[in-house]
Amino acid sequence: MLNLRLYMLQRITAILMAPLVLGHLAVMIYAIQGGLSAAEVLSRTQGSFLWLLFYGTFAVAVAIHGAIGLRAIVHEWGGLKGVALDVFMWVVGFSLFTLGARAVWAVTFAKGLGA
Amino acid sequence: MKAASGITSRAHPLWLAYILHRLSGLALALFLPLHLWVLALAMTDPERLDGFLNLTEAGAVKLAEFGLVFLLAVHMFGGLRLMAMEWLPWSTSQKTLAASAAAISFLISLLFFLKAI
Amino acid sequence: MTNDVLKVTIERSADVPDVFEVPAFESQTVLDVVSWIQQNADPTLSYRFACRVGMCGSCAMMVNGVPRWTCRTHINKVLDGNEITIGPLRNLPVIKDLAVDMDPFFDKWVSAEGVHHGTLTRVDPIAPVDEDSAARVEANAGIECINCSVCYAACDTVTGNPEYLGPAALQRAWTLLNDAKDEGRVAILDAVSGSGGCHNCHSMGSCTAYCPNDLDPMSAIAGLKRETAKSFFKRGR
Amino acid sequence: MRLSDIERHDTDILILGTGGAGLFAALHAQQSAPKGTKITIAVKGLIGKCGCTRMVQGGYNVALGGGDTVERHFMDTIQGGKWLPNQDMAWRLCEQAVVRIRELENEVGCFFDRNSDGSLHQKAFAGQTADRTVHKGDLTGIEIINRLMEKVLASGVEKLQEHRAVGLIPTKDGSALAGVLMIDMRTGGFKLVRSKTVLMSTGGGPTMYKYHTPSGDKTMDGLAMALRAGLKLRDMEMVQFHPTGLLAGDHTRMTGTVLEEGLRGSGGQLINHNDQRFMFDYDGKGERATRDVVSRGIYAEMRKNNNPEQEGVFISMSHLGPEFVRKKFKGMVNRCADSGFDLAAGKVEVVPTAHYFMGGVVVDVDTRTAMEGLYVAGEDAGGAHGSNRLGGNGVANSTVYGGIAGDTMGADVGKMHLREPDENVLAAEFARAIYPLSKKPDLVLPLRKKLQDLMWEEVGVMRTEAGMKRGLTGIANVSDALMDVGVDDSNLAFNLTWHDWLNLRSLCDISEVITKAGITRKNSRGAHFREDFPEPGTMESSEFTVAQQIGSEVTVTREPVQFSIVRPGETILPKDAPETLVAAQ
Ligand SMILES: Cc1cc2nc3c(=O)[nH]c(=O)nc-3n(C[C@H](O)[C@H](O)[C@H](O)COP(=O)(O)OP(=O)(O)OC[C@H]3O[C@@H](n4cnc5c(N)ncnc54)[C@H](O)[C@@H]3O)c2cc1C
Ligand code: HEM
Ligand code: SF4
Ligand code: F3S
Ligand code: FES
Repeated sequence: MLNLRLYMLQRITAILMAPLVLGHLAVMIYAIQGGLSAAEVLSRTQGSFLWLLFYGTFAVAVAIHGAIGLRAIVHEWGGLKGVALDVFMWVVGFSLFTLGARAVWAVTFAKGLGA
Repeated sequence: MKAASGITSRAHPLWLAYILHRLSGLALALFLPLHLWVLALAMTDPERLDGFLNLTEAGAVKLAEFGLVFLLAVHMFGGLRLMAMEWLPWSTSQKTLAASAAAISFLISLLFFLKAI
Repeated sequence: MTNDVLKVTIERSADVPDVFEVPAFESQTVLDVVSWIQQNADPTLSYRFACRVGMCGSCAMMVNGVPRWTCRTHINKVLDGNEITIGPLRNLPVIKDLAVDMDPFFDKWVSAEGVHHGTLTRVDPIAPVDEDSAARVEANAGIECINCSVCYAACDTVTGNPEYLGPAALQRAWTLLNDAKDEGRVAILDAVSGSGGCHNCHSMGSCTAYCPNDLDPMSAIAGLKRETAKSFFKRGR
Repeated sequence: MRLSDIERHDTDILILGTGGAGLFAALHAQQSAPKGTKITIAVKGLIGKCGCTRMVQGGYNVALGGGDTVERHFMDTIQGGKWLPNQDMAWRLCEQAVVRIRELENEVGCFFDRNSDGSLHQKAFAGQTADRTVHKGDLTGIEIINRLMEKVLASGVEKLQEHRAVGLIPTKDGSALAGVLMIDMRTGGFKLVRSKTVLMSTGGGPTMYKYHTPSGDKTMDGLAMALRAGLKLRDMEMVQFHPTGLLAGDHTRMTGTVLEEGLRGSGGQLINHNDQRFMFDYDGKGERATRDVVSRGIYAEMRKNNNPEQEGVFISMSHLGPEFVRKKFKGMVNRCADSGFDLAAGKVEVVPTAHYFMGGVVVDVDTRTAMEGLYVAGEDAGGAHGSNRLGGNGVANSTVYGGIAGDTMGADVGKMHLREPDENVLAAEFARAIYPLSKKPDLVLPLRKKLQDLMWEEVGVMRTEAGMKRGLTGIANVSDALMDVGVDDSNLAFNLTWHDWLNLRSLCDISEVITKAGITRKNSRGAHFREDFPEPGTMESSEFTVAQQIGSEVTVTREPVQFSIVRPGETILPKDAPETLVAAQ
């Protein structure tokens, strides 16, 4: 159920994510030393446009990538097809994106926690 | 029994790499909403985020996190392997590539795990 | 192997396995075992074969859960103790017992543009071809496919995705794409880029692992992915 | 099952069989028939996946210059056939092969092996005076049939797969063909397909011998149908044996399958059970002699040995170096290994094996028969090869004449119309096909084995009058016994045992004709060797046999060969032409 366009989108987002994931992992490994705290996380990310870009790209990519990926699985293992399959993909993509965007916003520019 | 023979009859390295990639992708996709939800808490309820993050000290959560990082590593290297296989001019060494990708990802996650303790 | 009797389970269509005791012989293929049952024990057993030497690709079946050409599979190679289970090929509709309808496989072969596109005719001289050229080597790699459907049965993507053209058809498309005599480049790339096209392949490699002729459809499909990706950037589709 | 259950179906051009002949006919008919002509293909197996064209290994004979000429190809064919071929047919074969090979490469998309300069690679089979055989490795047939199959599958012709033709149904006056009765093997139901023109290209197949090479679906159905329809069959005594068939016991279908000619050509040795080479006792060329000579050498050696435990002889390659053998004959080495034999380093037991049938329906050079609306091409048609077919001429013959048949039917179909079948013949053919369903079920296989042993012993590589007479009696016994063997009729869908029965029916009928024709030919030519008449007779007065069933009796007569192009002792090659262009090995 993948045509060339979906395939390319999945690969492009994957390539995009690879360095981001590595970066994320590195930060995690670094951060986890000495335990995690909200303040610690947020102090790093709050107000940083770069982090917004970093995690924002990630959120967009993962939404596209995950949606297409789940689409394949749901088709092959779940037998979903036709319009239902497309609807599924869009719903997943949209939800992933909303969740992601919310989270990224939360850790960067959302108000409520003074630095 | 049937499922078991269904797997054993397919169990060659590339198929295992495929199933690993798929299951890790699936698990990531299922975990991601959770992960994002937790992060979003930062906006609405920072205390709960802290409470949650404190949990990371507990062994079980650590293990779960190790698993997630492992998943991410496995999936990423599996995906890179796949794209290398598809797009780089063909070499017959894909099986070794698959194996080494899995090994590297395992190593990385192990590193993470060791550091975390 | 010192068994004189083989315990053979035949998985007939409606999940009713039949068990037969078949005398063991020194040179005996899976096809011989199936034939023995039909000729001596159960005359109603249906299966298909033609050439009996691995050239026609009509005798493939699932042997202990693995797709194989049965005429060239020595029984000793697949015997589990003295037992063996034989069923109809996966991923194709069963006609009766061990005989499947191969039409979907060939329909897809044709849909993948697996047919020569040429402009030369019988009045033209035969085009010289450099057999050592990279493209020809690539084309020759998959040319000995006997369309036995073993790869098609091995592929789980085919199972889950009825539209998927499958390894053999795509390999044929790749062969043609590399054939200097073929002029169907655009048609082929379009055919393998659709919703059942090469991009559905997850490179699980069962096709290559089980092809009885040691062909490598997985690599052929990778080639198609490469070419279509290139054309994606060039042509925007 | 009742007569009224027969489904009726109409078409314009009906093709039986999908070997080289059938598939080419389908393509050509499409090109030459008027627009809107309906073309239907009916075949006993799956399209392109059954029959022998697919099993062609060595290659395709065609004169493509480099010193070789159509004339030379023709002379080799006539001499190989020991002056028995129909010369006009042989000429057309050689001449059109040149067109067909271009068509295969350019239109159908085949790719044959090349020389380093990019031109087609050609080699010489035994009996040829030029490097003439075009090939794709040693799997030439797969390339030819796969490409043809694709074209035909993509062309949208009507497909009747796993439809077995069981009877030719003529019009009431018997002068023309009305249609063909077939069994839809998948359901067990009957179909009468009426057609304006019908090509029979079911490919003969001498599988009534204990050892045989052809695919399992070939059981002389076409010739048996033609015989019942009263058509003349020629050269029916001419059965070609390939010298090296695999011997692996009578419980495996691998037995009889061919070990390729190239093994002997490149130095393979034949060794008897006393570990001695013997072919030089029979011929100065040793293992490199022609198929018929080597087959007789092996057969004689086997008879000398006369030990049922030590049946065949061995082919040994190991002295050439196992590595070399493994590389050069990869396919053969693998195939032997799959059956548990080591061709590269060990030795493999072999026997002569029935390979090709030179006899067939009498046709004109356009594939027309004496019956209006019926055309015959490929191995089913007699005449082009005479008493012996050169290696590489078989697939050339089926593709050349298949194409011609397609063109001829395409041209004729406009003038023809659907005809009313003779309902009496239809009823008789139907009754014949369902006959075993009313009898008490029993095993068919033992009778087939009996026939195969009999034909091998009495009407095989070497023949005598007494032996063939014993053969006739034996065939009659098997034939009668078969009529007492029934088939369980509880489920007729894909009922192989029913088809085994029908196969054996065809084989019995044609075995009788082979034997009768063999008795009639009182000399030795090509594939037909009479121990009691070892001489070939004078070429000038060459005759071919013609068998025909009148009433229920098969009679065989002889007709003189027309030397329409060249007379024995003469040649159409230029005076100074060298004897052979093949470099001595
Ligand atoms: C192992 C082997 C190797 C050979 N190698 C060579 C070689 O190297 N060079 C060469 O020139 N020749 C070779 N030959 C000979 C060559 O294969 C044949 O001469 C030629 O292919 C015959 O073509 P055909 O179309 O007449 O018949 P086939 O290709 O045999 O086709 C016959 C078709 O008719 C169908 N059929 C049969 N009965 C019925 C029925 N009752 N109803 C409907 N359909 C029916 C069959 O299923 C099949 O599809 C070889 C033969 C064999 C067996
Ligand atoms: C970090 C870098 C990543 C890379 C390089 C990557 C790469 C890939 C590739 C190449 C595929 C295609 C597999 C195929 O067609 O068989 C794929 C599939 C998939 N990915 Fe990722 N991925 C990454 C991250 C993620 C993440 C974070 C998720 C979580 C949502 C994810 C979820 C999936 C899913 C569900 C599939 C479908 C699996 C399948 O079809 O078998 N991936 N990935
Ligand atoms: S690629 Fe191999 S397994 Fe697949 S159809 Fe061709 S020969 Fe059979
Ligand atoms: S098994 Fe199937 S998924 Fe691709 S690599 Fe082969 S076609
Ligand atoms: S019977 Fe032809 S491949 Fe097995």
